[in-house]
Amino acid sequence: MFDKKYIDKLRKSSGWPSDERLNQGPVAVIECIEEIPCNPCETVCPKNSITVGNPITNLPKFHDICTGCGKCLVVCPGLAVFMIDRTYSETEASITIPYELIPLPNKGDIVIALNRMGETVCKGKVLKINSNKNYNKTNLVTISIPKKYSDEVRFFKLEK
Amino acid sequence: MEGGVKLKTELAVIGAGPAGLCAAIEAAKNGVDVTVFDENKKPGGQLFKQIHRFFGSEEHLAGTRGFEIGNMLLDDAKKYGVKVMLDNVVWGLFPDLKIGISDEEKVSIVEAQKVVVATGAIENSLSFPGWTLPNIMGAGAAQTMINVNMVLPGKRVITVGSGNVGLIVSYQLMQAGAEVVAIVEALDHVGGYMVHAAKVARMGTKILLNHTITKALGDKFVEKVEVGKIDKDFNVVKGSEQLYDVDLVCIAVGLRPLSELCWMSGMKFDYLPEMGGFIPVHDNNMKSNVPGIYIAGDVTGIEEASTAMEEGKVAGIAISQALGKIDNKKGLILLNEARERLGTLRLGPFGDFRHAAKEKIIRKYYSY
Amino acid sequence: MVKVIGKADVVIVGGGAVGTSAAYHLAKRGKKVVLCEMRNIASGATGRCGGMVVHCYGRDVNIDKTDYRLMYTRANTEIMKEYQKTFEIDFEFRQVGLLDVAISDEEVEQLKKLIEIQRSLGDNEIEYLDKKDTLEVMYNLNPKLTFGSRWRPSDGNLNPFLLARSQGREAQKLGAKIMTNTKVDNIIIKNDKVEGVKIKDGIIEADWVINATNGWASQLTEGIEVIPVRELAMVTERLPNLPPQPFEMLCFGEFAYGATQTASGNYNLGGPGPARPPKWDYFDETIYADEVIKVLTYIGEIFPSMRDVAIIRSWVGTMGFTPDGMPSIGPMPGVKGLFITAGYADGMSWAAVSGKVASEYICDGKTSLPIETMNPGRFIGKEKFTWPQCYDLTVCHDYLTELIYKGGAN
Amino acid sequence: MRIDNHPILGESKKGRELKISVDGKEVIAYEGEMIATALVASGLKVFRYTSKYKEPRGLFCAIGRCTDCVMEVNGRSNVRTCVTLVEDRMVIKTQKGLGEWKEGLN
Repeated sequence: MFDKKYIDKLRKSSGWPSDERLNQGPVAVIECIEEIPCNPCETVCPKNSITVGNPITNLPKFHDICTGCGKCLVVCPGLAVFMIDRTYSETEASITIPYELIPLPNKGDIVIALNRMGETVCKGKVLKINSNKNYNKTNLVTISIPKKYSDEVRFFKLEK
Repeated sequence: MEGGVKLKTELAVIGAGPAGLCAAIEAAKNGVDVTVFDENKKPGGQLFKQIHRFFGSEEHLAGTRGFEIGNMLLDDAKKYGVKVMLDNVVWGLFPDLKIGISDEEKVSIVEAQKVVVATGAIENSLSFPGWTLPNIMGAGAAQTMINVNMVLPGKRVITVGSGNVGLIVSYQLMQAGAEVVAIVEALDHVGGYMVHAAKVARMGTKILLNHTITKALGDKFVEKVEVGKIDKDFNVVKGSEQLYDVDLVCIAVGLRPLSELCWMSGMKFDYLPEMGGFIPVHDNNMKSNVPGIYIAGDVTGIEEASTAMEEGKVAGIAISQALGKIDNKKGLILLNEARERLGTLRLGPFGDFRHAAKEKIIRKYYSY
Repeated sequence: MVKVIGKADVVIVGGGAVGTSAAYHLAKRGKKVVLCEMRNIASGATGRCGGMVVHCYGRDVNIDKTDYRLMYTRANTEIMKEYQKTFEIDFEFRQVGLLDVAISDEEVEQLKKLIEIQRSLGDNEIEYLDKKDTLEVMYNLNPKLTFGSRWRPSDGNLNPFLLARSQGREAQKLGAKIMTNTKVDNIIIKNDKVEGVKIKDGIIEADWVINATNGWASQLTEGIEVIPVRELAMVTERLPNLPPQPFEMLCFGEFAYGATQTASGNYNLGGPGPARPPKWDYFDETIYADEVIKVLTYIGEIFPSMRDVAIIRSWVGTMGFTPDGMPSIGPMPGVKGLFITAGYADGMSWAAVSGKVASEYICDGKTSLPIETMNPGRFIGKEKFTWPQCYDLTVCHDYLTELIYKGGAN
Repeated sequence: MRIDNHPILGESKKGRELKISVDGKEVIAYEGEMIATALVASGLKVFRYTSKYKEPRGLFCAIGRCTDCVMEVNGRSNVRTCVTLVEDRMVIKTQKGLGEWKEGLN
């Protein structure tokens, strides 16, 4: 269901940043390719880097002026937005995931990084956990993973 | 007592869920004397088990969690002087706008000038061998237990049905600490939004399309469930059956309106399977064919809490107009705004069929 | 020209217990039967009644009524016992006895005298129970309202839906055709001979037509004076082992409140809504709020323990009344091929035997039980009555109200 | 099993602790919650047995509509436990068929 073909479709969708912007630093990646009547991502973006327009079933269009603030990750009812930083280090990228489970991981934990099908991809390290009060219980957890998996990893689970 | 008329009110709203509360608030804002009746101990209906953020746009409070919207409505209801009578069962709605209610001890009658029926819906069940075993329950029931009562009925779950309810409740079961092993879907595609499916898929839940439960096993309660692949004629493919160890099965195969009071008051119906079955018809002011009785929310077609709220507002405004509390000009503006908000919620591949169905309901209303 | 869409030996109008019984008995005799029901099987009086099987209904004191009625109701019970041996669907017929309760000393005297007369007329099964024995049989009666009762062990109750459906099923097995949602607009009669019935899609020709529509009968056949009488009924949640006797409280000689517990455990309660003369004689299945409250209040008085029981459904039932309280069974005078079987206030005690009698008349031209007393034309030419004389229901309410609210019983 | 801490709802706010008896066994409950909640928390799944085929039944709709959760409460059968508040020292019994109805037989 969320196989290679699905990822290609995502890459070509209007919510996906350009490769050029992806290589400049943390940027929001929207994985929303269905015409659902919904536009909080557009409303919350301080930089108008996301536009839905009228009618609100338009797919969200991503403009590369995103500064990586993360507000859209928190507000999306579908938890369909992630923050990816391909420039995190020489060999690694970082991905920030909207996370609404307990227990929260701790900074520095090693976690098992999962793809969109919940399959193990690689190991990851927890870099940051942002549980800002006005995120209304949607925590933002940032983990580092090998750079080549930045389009695949979309979740993680704690090592038992 | 002689036909004990207990209470007179300008507008009686039956059901304190999203539709009922919004109708009450909208009317009370315009000075209507409103009383809401609900059989439950707490108001809010489905809102207080919905801990996810709502879709829609800013005017629909998109991005806000369901139970927070519930609290906002209760605050507004208090602010505008809406009387909410809890623990009040409405057992009868009579054509002469009399309403039979019973609270803890007494049975009595309410007389109203206008009535809104906002009684919501109930979940469908699905029969397969063993379907009556304990811990095979409606997905909404499991949602009530975890999000309202904060108890977890089971740790290893299979959900039947991949509509938004099946997907969201599976996600929320995992938030509550359970493991949803699989979501079984008879069709060849996910019924709800892919973004909801994505949430549970990346957490490891298998979404088995073209599958169904062939039987549930267990002595006193469900212990194992057999899932089989089905062909396009819904026949089980021999040899494809697989056993899963589970202690909870959630059935999410749609809902149907709780329309007993609508039948009783003499409303006319239309049969629309895509909206949940037999649907009481209404005009675009949400007025039913019984004079003075309006309907709003899931009782007149299964949609979501956000559409229920907008339908409630339309009814509330139309009633304020009908009772002469606002002039027609202002009424029309407010009505069009509410219908506009309602319209946007019924766009796109998930909304078009509902928009078409609602058009059919309104056409059918005028055909009577 | 309206087209003929079918031919049958007999067309039966009405899909209740009486109609399906006629269909079964006629099909058993090899007749080609078509039954037309405007809604669904048992959606008229049959599906709305208490399912009581009573052998001597009400308080008849004259000879032609009591033993005549017993002859039919006893035959009816025998036929239903035969049914039970072969019918596929069990219609839950149970002979659990019936109490006819007197709610004042004055009424006890009247009841004792009545029992004496009825016993002398051959009703040897009934007996008088004093207050203690009555409460022994049915212990959730309000002691303050119970003074004594007439007890008949062979009475009972059944599931009226299942009776109609089982008779219908057996009739279908024997070739009868049952057409639901098929309204008969009128019975076609040309120079005093029945030719068939007119329905939406056309005409069904038949040598015989049976009018088994009870409350609606007078709308199809002029002059038979069957009046639909409204009756509010309700059913409670399923209750455990309460005394299962069907119970009937007759107030001061008038029909009033009945209750019976069905085999599945629900208590079926009912009584006439507040007497509203203008509403009595036309067909009105709507429920009115104050009516429900009034009946609920009375039942709460008669059965104090029922007060916290949940009522899960209420509806209006229709009984068919005739001016002399007897049903009308027999050929319609002056019309060849038209058979009437309507006017039942206690249809479950007559349905099975009425079908048999109808089949005998149509097949053999004579019946094993005499039917002259129930000649459907017996009211033609009599002065038009406006009120069912034998059942004056206004009295019943005023009596019970006065008894309950003016300190008669708390 | 109770959810003491929830990622969205936080700590579960419990009322005063009460004690109820379920088929003779003591079960902890909290004021303000439904009977069914306390029973599910204690791990109970079978609420009743049907009259005809004696099959086990439990919670289905949890909103008081389907009556599959009815039990005998303080001698009264057919009580919908999913919408009835718990009271201290309530005596609850798994309902067999239609159960008995003690106080109803005055």
